[in-house]
Amino acid sequence: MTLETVGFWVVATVLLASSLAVVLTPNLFHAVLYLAAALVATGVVFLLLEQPFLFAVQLLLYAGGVVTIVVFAIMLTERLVGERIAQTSRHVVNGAIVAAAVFVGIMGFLIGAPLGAPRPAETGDTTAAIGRALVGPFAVTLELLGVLLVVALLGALHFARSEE
Amino acid sequence: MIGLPAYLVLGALVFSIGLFGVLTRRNAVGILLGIELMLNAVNINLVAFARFNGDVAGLVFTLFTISITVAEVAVGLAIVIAIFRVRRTVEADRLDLLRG
Amino acid sequence: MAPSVWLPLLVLGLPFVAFVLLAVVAPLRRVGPRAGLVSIGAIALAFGAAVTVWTEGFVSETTWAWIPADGGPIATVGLLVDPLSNAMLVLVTLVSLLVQIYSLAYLGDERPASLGRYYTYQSLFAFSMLGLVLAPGFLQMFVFWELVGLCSYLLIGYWYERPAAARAAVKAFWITKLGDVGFIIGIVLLWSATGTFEFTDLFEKAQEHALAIPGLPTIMFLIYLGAVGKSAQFPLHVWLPDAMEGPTPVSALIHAATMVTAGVFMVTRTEPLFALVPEVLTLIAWVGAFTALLAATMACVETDIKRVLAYSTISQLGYMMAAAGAGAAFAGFLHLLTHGLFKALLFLAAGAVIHAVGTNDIFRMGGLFRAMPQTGIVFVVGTLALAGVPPLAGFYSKEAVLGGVWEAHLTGPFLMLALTVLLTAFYMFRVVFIAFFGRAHAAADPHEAPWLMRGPLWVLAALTVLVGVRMALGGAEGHEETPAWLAPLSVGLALVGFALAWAMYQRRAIDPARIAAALAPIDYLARRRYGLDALYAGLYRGFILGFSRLVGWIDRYLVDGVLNVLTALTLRGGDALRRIQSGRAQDYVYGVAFGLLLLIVGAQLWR
Amino acid sequence: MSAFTLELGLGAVMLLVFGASLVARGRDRRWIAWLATAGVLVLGMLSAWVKPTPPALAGMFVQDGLAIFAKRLFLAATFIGLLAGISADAVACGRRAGEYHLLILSSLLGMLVLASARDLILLFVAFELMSIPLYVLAGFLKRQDEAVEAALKFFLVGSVSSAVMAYGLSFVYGAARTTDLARVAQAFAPGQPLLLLGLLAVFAGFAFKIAAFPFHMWVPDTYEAASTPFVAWLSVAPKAAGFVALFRVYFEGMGDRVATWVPIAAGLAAITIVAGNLMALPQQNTKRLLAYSGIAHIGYMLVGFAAASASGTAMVLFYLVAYVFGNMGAFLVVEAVARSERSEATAALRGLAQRSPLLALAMLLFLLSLGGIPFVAGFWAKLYVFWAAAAAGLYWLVLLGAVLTVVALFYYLIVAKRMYIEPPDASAGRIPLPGTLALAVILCALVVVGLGLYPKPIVMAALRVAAPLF
Repeated sequence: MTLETVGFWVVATVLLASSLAVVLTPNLFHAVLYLAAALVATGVVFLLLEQPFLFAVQLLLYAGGVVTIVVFAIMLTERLVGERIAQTSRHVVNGAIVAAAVFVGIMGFLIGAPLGAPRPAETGDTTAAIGRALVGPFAVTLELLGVLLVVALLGALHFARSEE
Repeated sequence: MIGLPAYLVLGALVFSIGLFGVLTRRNAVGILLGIELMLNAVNINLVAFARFNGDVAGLVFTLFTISITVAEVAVGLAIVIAIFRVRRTVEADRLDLLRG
Repeated sequence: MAPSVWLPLLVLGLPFVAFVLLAVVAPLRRVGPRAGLVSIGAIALAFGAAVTVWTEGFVSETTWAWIPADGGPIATVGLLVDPLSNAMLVLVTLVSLLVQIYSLAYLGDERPASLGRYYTYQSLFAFSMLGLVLAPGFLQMFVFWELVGLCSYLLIGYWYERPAAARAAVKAFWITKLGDVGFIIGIVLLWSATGTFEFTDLFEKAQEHALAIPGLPTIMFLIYLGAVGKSAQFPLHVWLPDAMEGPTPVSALIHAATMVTAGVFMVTRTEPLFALVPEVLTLIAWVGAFTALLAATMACVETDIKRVLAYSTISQLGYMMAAAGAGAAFAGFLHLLTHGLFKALLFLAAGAVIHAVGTNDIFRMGGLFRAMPQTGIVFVVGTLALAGVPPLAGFYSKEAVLGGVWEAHLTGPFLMLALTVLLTAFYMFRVVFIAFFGRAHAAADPHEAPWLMRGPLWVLAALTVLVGVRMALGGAEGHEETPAWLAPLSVGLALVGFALAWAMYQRRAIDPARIAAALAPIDYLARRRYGLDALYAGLYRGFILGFSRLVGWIDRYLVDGVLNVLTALTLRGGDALRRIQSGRAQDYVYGVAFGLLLLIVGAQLWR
Repeated sequence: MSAFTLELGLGAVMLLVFGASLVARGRDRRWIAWLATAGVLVLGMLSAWVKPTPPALAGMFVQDGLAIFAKRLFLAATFIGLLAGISADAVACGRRAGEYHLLILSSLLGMLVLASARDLILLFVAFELMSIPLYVLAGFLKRQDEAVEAALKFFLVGSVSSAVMAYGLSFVYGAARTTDLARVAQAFAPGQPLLLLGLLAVFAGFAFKIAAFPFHMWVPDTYEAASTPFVAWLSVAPKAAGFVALFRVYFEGMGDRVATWVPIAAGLAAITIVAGNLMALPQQNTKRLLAYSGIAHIGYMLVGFAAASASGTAMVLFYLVAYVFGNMGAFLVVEAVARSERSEATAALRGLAQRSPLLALAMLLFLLSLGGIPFVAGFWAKLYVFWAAAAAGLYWLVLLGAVLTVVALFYYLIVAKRMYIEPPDASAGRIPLPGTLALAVILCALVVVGLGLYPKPIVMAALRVAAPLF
């Protein structure tokens, strides 16, 4: 068993455990923290796949950004209502059955897939390649993403603004 | 060596757990967290495929999905706050003025 | 453009111009009678043109490309002018003209605005019906077919404040639509098999035996379904009696003389195609004959004068269809024309009666012949024609139909139709005796209708007689000679029906002296057979009444019921499905999850 | 002219509107709405001169006939939607006029790019750019209970669908080893189950956008609660975009393998037609009724999609044009009536024929078009898709669709009956109709009647642009 194999199993366990915790814990605040853990674990998965740049993005943008926004939102709503917000689940069995069915459905396709090819050796600096792609063929896509982010900001502002 | 299928199964599991959260959570913020997990599974898939295919486009794709997710969450939370202001609840169960 | 093109175009265009004028120029529509004059003027001119077209015997086909596709248009619009359409043009414009004149007095009490609306619809209807008649292809025919259905819907619901009228309008539209679905599917299938909608192309192909496409019987059956709905054939006949909720002139025009015959016209028009599928033709004949008998039995127990006429219309449509099914389309078409005259006459006369006494119930009428002799005379003329008494128009056409069915060796339908001859005479004279000769009701003081209404009645009565006399003089022109025993048989059957009606309803008249004086020998015989009278009555109650009650029950609870149940199930299904729209966001997400599962499972199954 | 003319032009309009909203003062900012409308009108006219160009950006962005056809349709629909919105008081023209129009325009930008995208990443970004503003717009009246609730539902269902779609895209990318759709099509072969799985999940995302059953559930609630001019636009433009993208992803360059989609699309079409029509039956609110009937229409378009042929695609394009104008027109009439009656119930339409005959006539035309009665656009649309499906051998689907048109006519006729047969309240007078709304209704009515009488140009154009896909 190589170090990588051990690492994968550890990370996978952490990721799945914290994911389950996100959807099961009754405390909303804790759920957010578990989400942060799951996102960090995902980042570590990226590291296992030799993508340090994406690990950084995941950590900063995703785990940092998303979790901060969510915490803000929770605190804002809790301040408005003046009490702790708990969260409960509904129809847990139904949800579990449907989610499991979807998983089985996906596995049904995965099992028959020809995926035996081994991992090719890492070639060159992927970070630089990403950068080149972003300003090369994906430049227009990137610009469109910029518009999207501005528009999302505009929309979020519209809702969050309390004046009028 | 861990092969590609392991990563894909991991992704599928996270996706299903996220879906489970979306289906069962009452609190709108909780549902959002479930959606986050589902999108996270997408990223695991993309990076794994990119690495095993030796192709950079998947990594670029990951960057885009991460950014779009953040934008989506921002809008979603703003809607949750707006709904909280008028209805004083974020329990998605109780928001059923519109139906039929 | 040759007159054989522009004259028919004029016939078609005039009502359309009237419609557009009335629809767009609101001030014109709001002053009711003047709007009526616009419409009447247009249809009168169209009638003149139609008569010219008919007497000149124009024949032409003109088409313009309409819907494009790669490699030539897939559909055209145009005019197909031939003896068939020429005769229909005259009938449609004539009855429209008379009905519109008649309506001027009949609906004189309406608010001007709604009278304007009425004439707007009337013009639209005339245009649509003429367009249907002149259609050179299935697609144009279908378009106008739908338009006449729409006009019928609008006119049945003319008195919208009556819930029954609104309900009847919806029912009529919906049930005819059921047939139309078959019609359009048939048309599209025929088109995808042959690549054309044009009648001439299709007939040529039929001639060259190039139409041996698989499933042709199914296709023609689907097309026939359209006729089943429109021409009120069993089991889609249930809408027509209810359609009597509309104003009586509308019933005369649309639900007797013109629109309901569209199905017969269509089958006649496309006869070369139906000739390729004998099994469908046989079905048409059987259904037609059964419809004729069924409707006649129901007419026997109906007390609403308009509904009696409605059942009689269904019955006569059955005759026409049976003739078409027997391969004697010409006879059916002849009956269509003569029936258009005398049924319009009967409806308009019934309208005059209703106008005078204020009720549709024949048992609350009586002795009307004395109060309104002119209406009485024309009603009797119409009744005689419908009963098939020579030398009136109905006799010869019915003769031709019966002959055609006999020639085709369709014994079952023939027997049903022959029995219907008897019943027809019976139920029509039943109305005559009860309403016109029975005990007068003291409360009402009926009087003759104004001239605007009587005029059209006399015109139609005169035509009914004249056409009959013309046929009598012209002999068996145009159709094959019928067996010699047929004429005596059908007249005899009609007489039996008449006698039955007389014995049962007239015998109880309060003024037997006058009737006895007029019909002394028969009265004498009937007195001698007093015992038989009771037997007749017993037979009638036991058999005919029982049978028609049974049929009525089947009609109400099975045919109508099945349709109602279907409607209810559909509505119930809608309500049940609506419940999944629970309003909760997560349930909506379940929708997405189930959808995804559905896709996955579906793909695994079909992979 | 560059391949990006329309997109760049739209960007310029957006900048203009943005600038305008910075300098705007006061409560009435109608002029911003006028600015945006005029901008879209100019772009619409400009699009008449846009010609197909070779693919740009290494094949990611194609400006072919299909893209141009779709873009003209989006621009026309947006123009009419904005025109109708000008007459609205609070939403489109108040203090938030700038945001409102920027959101609509950015969604439009997403649609324009989506019509041209032939790269998975560009496709996804464009799809999200189209969707995210819609969530905000649905809840734009953020003080209203129903509006925010509808926005939340729309958002939750929408983002779950996006997640499913992105998950699918990841498999498509992984199995095809490329994000280039042209090469995805080549890689699509038996023995590639992951690609099939990916395309199925992507299909689910599109099915949400076009609102096929059972992905439709956000539709009625959102339509009922959001402002009507916006709903009129929402009910047509994004769906048209969704269909165009479906054609791109599932048909373009697939060759014989398109047959894979036939059973799936046919099944989805069947349940969508049945569910949409049945659920429309009991509705008392005109907007909900139109929402469900719109779902049924999506089913009919899926019938054309299931034909998986050039003619089927062309017929769906024609159906889209007929549906865009018929449906928008119907919603706008509801808006006119609702503004005067303060009610969106079908009962509010009672006696409309006597109150405002022309408005009632327009509504009747729209309903007849939606119901598929001859002489108006919808008839050809239905006839054409049925024909395409029959040509593909899907007779059972044609039969089912035809039978359910009867059900559809039933509820359309109920509305027509309310307008034409039932009497109005005694006190009710004419419906006041603002000029811009009237113009929008008239435009829709003209197109519906014009296409009904002479569908040739659009049919030919649709056939022309659909042919190269196969």
